[in-house]
Amino acid sequence: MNLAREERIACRVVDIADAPLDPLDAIAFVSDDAFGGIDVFIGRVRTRSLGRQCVGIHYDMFDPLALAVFRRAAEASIEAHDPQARCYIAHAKGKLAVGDLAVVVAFASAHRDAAFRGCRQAIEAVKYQAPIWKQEHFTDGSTAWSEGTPLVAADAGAGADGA
Amino acid sequence: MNLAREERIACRVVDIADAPLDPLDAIAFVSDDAFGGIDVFIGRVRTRSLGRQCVGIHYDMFDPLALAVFRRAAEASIEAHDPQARCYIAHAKGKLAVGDLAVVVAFASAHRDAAFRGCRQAIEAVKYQAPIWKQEHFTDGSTAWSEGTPLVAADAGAGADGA
Amino acid sequence: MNITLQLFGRFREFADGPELRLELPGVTTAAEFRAAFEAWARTHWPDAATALLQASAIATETTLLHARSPLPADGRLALLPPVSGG
Amino acid sequence: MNITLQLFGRFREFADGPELRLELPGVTTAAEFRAAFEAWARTHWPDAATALLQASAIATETTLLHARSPLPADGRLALLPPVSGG
Repeated sequence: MNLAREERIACRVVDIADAPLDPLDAIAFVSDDAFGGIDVFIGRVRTRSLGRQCVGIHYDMFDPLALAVFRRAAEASIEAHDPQARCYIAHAKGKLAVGDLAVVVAFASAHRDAAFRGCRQAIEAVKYQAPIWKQEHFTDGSTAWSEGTPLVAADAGAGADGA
Repeated sequence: MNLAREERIACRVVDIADAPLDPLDAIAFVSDDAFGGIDVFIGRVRTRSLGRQCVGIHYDMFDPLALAVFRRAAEASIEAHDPQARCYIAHAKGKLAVGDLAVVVAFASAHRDAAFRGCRQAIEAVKYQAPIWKQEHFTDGSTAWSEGTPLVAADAGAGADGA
Repeated sequence: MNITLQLFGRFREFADGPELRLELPGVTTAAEFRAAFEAWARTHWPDAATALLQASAIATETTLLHARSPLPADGRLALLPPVSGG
Repeated sequence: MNITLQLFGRFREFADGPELRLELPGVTTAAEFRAAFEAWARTHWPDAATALLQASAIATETTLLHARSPLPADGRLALLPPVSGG
């Protein structure tokens, strides 16, 4: 209950060849008897994308930076919504089939408004800031890397390596 | 995938004496290969309430009306956020201990924004519109029914029994 | 009309069982029931209960009743104090 | 400087392996690396790759580099095209 912030954050990269993502692992990690609300977001590979039928997605990832981004996303979300909250972020990599889980984010707080907002902020950061790339595999045998969002370094003024 | 709306809604009242609420049941029900986003909210009995230490909560419920309210909440949430979505609402009743799950709501859609908004709208309806009452049991042996929110009948103009 | 009134939440503390059976002549709408029941409560229940009654709703198994709603033919009603689920 | 550049996403299709080893004399900042690498790419990669390069970031294992960021002493960099996780 009075853990330091870094102990209230769990970040994982899971190779689908080793194990699927586990929502119960997320729920167990963020659960705390001081918290009444847990919000869990689950991203699941779906059949249609860009109007075409998909058989699966290959996720490529730069693991060490992805983990660093997950941790900073969790810290920012906790800071913004409840300094006592707990946050869990896990993303799969490798060749996922339709129905496989690609990402699981959980955020728990004493109150549900913080749980919802914290979870939402964390998944948005994962989608727009983490070094992860999606290659869609279509039923006709073709593949396509998603267009994606360009990464932008945080404001230089905030970093030790800035101007 | 092309189920009628009533088949895309599951509502449950679970007596804690029979079984705990099961988040995996919620996730399994709302999962569909057409959907990329699932949001799950879990309400869990916590140790502190009104600044006092709690050992548990007794939930009283008017089951048939609660189930009717859950269904209408799920329908309204689906209507508002994604007509193709799936929604699951389950609430426990009986004597829950700290750590037991009181409510599980899941909402799944092709896109995550609808999943978050749909889940949030559904849990708000459960909290403010469902006939459920919370009696807190404190460590000193005392108990207290929560103050709660008065129920208000929907606009008379909308009902067949209105003016 | 013969009414069976189910009690919930804090109202359970004011009665011996989970429901009350009342004979309330001439009552046909929810508003009439409420007036007659408040009169009954003032003579049978403590002040705390009559105060809670002001903040409570009258319902059937499927819906909340409006003031002008007719009572169901079977006379089965539920008295719902302010709610606190979730 | 000796650079080892890890490739990700669509960039993997433009190379034989997961990383490139390059000798780029006089390069000490991320901006200098970018200019030198773009020149290299124009002679070794198709136009699609050089276009993608414009939208890509340069990073180490822990952070994205700003234009004026010094390169790490070990010369290990990653080339990150637009991302699409989640």
